[in-house]
Amino acid sequence: MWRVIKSVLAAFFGVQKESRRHEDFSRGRASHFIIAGILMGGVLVLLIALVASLAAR
Amino acid sequence: MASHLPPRPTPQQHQADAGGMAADDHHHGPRGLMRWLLTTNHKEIGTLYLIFSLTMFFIGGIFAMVVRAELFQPGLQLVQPEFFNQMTTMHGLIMVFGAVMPAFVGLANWMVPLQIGAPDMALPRLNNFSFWLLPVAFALLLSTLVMPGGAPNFGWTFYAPLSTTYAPPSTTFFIFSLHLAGISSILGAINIIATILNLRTPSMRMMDMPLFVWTWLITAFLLIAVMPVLAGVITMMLLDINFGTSFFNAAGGGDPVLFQHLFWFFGHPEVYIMILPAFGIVSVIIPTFARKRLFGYASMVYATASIAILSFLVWAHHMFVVGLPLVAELFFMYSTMLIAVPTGVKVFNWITTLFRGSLTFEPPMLFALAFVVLFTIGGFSGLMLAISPADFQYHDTYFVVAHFHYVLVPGAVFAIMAAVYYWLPKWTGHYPHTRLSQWHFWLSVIGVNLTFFPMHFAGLAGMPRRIPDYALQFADFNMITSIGAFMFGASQLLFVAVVVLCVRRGEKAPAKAWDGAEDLEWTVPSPAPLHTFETPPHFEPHRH
Amino acid sequence: MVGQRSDDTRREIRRTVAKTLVALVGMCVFAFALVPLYDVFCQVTGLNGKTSNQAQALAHEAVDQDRVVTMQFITRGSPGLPWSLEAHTRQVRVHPGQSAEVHFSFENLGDQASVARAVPSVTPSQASLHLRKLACFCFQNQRLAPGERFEAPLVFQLTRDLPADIKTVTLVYTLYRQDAAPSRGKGTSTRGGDA
Amino acid sequence: MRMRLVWTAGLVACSGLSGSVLANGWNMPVGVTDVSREIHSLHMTIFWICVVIGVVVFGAMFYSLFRYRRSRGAKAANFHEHTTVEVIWTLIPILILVAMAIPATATLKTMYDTSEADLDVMVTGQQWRWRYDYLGEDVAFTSNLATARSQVSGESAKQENYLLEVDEPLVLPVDRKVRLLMTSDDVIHSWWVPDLAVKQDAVPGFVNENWVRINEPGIYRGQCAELCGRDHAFMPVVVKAVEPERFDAWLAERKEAAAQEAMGVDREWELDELMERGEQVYGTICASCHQPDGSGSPPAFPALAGNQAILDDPDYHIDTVVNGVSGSAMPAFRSTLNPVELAAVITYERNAWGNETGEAIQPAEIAELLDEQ
Repeated sequence: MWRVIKSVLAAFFGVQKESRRHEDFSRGRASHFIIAGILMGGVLVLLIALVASLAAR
Repeated sequence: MASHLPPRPTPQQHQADAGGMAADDHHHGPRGLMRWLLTTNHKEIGTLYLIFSLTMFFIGGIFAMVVRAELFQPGLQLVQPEFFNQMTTMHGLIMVFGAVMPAFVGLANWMVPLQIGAPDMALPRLNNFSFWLLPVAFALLLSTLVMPGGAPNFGWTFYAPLSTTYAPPSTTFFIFSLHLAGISSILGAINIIATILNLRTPSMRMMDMPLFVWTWLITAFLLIAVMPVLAGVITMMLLDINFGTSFFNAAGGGDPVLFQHLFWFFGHPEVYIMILPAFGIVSVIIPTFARKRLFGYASMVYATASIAILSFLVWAHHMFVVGLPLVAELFFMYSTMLIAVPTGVKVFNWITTLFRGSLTFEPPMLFALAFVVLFTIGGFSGLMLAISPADFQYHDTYFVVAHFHYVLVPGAVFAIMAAVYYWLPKWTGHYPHTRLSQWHFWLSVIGVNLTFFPMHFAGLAGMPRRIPDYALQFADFNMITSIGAFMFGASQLLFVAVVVLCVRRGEKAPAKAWDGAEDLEWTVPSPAPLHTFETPPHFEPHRH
Repeated sequence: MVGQRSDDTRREIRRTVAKTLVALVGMCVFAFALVPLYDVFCQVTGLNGKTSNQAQALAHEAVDQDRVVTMQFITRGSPGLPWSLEAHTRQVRVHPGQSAEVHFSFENLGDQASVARAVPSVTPSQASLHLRKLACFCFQNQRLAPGERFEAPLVFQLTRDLPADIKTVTLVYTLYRQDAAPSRGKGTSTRGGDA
Repeated sequence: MRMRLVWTAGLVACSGLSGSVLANGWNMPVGVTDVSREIHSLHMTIFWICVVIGVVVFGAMFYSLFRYRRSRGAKAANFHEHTTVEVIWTLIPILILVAMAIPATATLKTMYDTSEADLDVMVTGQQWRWRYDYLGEDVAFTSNLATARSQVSGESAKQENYLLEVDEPLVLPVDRKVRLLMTSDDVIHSWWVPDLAVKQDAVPGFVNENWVRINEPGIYRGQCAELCGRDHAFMPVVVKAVEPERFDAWLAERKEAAAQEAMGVDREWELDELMERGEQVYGTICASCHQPDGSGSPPAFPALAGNQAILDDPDYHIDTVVNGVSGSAMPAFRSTLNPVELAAVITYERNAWGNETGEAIQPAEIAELLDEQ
């Protein structure tokens, strides 16, 4: 689980080690990554929305 | 994978096969026009797509020339404002949906099966159908030019209510043609996904795929996600126009701004649909001519995914002046700034790939390098546009026109040209004529910059976009822009000359036409025979 | 070669296509769901300054005597509708929490009966979240005979949670004809009139 | 070698050109409000950030292009990953962006603070003119393009403010906060004056707001920024900023003039008089669609010359002009033109370009109609 999250975080960040990627693609299931990606996308939206509403104060 | 099956189908297998019309039949099957009409061969369909795209590129280009001719000097000389608006609208629609997108689909048709060692696309008959939708769609769209009331005249973004309550009668045809083009894109995307996921040669894992394949896979997902939204929004327009609904009509409780939200929810990912495959092409070409593995392959894949996801979160940066609340304005400013980061990562990776390579400058490399520089300039103006307060000055001016043309012309279009030069030896068996290609490159680069660079200044000085006539202080820059545009337009004739010449004759190319090229397509003969990889090829992993 | 695919591959392809089709249908549904979602989103965030189109109950809360907010009323007509709509009061100053009543009059200046509705819009748009309309002519269409005049009240309340930085709220009513559906889409040939 | 020369020359030429061009007023104007100055400085900051990044990135790129050419005997190295470097070059842009976002947020908050305005002006976009209502002052007028059509067609020389001049500018006081409410009667327009850094969409059925406090008297010109149909290029915005005292005097004068014009309603007008006034109104309001010679551009805009439908039925003609045609491009002019102007323009249309009804429509007739209808 943590590994999936870390990989998806890396995807958002846009940087990933080759060895890690090999691991992702040999061990992970695509659906896990997609679901985690969508969830993290949601978290990102909330995070930016939070920053924006704080800044708008 | 069916690696152990014999190369020729038995009659029973043939009949049972979903893709029924096996490409092999062409030797005995229909000839001439019917052959092209009925082909299910990925290479032939790829060629059809590319020819179609080139045709549309010239038609859209002629419209752009009309626009630039009218804007050559202040005053109305050649066309009336109504026709001018039709020209800008049709130019945008045709270039986006008729030229750039089909070109990438054509390249995918040709090269994705070759790069992953597949014998054909996963759904060959569907492939034929999705291509032939396009000529129908665009014949319909072009026919609106001669309809009473004229062609669509509300800009390629077709904002309501200009495109609904106040639209010409031809709008219904425009909607129908866009529906057809959209269906074509969706079917193409499904086909590409099915091909990439299921038909890779057994020894090739996802992480071994060339970046062109990767970026197209992600693009195909984007297409499936946003094309239905486009279909939805134009259907709502259709209902508003013909059936008295009020989705976008304030009089009936609708909201014109809703149109813009829906349009850009499609439109922003659409921008990335037009640029991600270009990233893939450049990421394949640069390592070839640097004779060095792509730097940060993994990061490139992840950055592409990251851009694709973020592209759904930034749509309202096209709407900073429609009166969004402060919080929304801040949200979209921050998310837009964020998307610059993975894009930057890509540029850094390309440059680091060049670093300590062994570089040569064949025509595909020239276009790829120009892509990196000029796309980055488009990225810079994009960064400026992301600053919401400043966007109140930039919005809807020529600064924006300059920005997206830098991203799309020396961006997407140069990448397509780079790809064509790169794969022409594989398609035709001949190298493109070097001198002529260089002329084409340099004239295009100079023309493109002459056209689009002065637009930045015209926009900053206050020239709104989509106007047929302008105040005198914009005259000098418009004249330079028009000269550049004519030059760029004319130099594309050279491109046609290079391609035609290359089809007919030229220096013979070996199977591996570029010495630094690594991917699977270079293991089949040049020109690639109609049928390749009938048995899955052996693939050596870890080449990236 | 297509013909030589194993059953496994064909099944895999079919499965992939089925999955993408599901996603596709999902996105189609989502596209149309965006319309109501947008309305809900606007109601929650006050995104576009639309107000509720149903009468709301008075929020019982103490009147904030220390704050005064200027409430402005603007009325606008629209082409092709010979009606006038006038606010008897151009602006009132109210305390948040207090309810107030202002009057508007409609008049059909044309020689035919017609139906129209006053469509409201509020700026700043966030204020629409805190504007409660207890009674308003804007909830339904009005039908007026030729020359008929009609007076209608607006009873409203600005609630106390109105953000402190909002000191003026502008409520604009635009009259839109509702009976003769505009000749939209029938083409430019039907538009244009004769003068 | 040759290629490097070309590239270098190109780069120098580009930067030289941009430098000189920026110095020569081809940049975003600094403007005459505090907000416009802030926006300008944001613009210049981000511009120079881009220039610096560009120099570094393109510098590295062109160095590599020159240094590692195979023709100079370069052998390809074999590295393709370096996580630390990648993390660093991801973090640096993030930091730059955060640094940029902070001042941008501050400016945006200022721009959104429309509270405590001294004057409210409602700006209404119409195809293809602007209407200004000074709320609560009983002063309202439309502002039309003043450039002669002959300049557009090239029959006469283009003047200095070609396409950026109007018959009546929006007059605003300096040093006072003016709230601008934007809306539209038809399609979406966008009201933009670069020197004021105000650009706001005017959306039909909805109201947007923005504000401006002008620091220096002067005349500031802009244009509609959102494609709004045929004459999108021909609906300029002109703002005349004056000292507050002069503004107050102007406002009083306008109220007076409106009263004067109302007086003209009661007297009997000569045909020639009406024709003269009517030609003027027609030129600014009607000619853009129905053409200066009344030929129109069918089917969207019918011809008026020889149009029997209107010539045979004056009441129909009057009704069309006064109330517009629902769902068409023909707006109602009852609220934008006064009775004198309405009578004059209708009279003109009935007697110009070979239409010879000889009828003079009297302002009193129209006024009566408007009152009772």
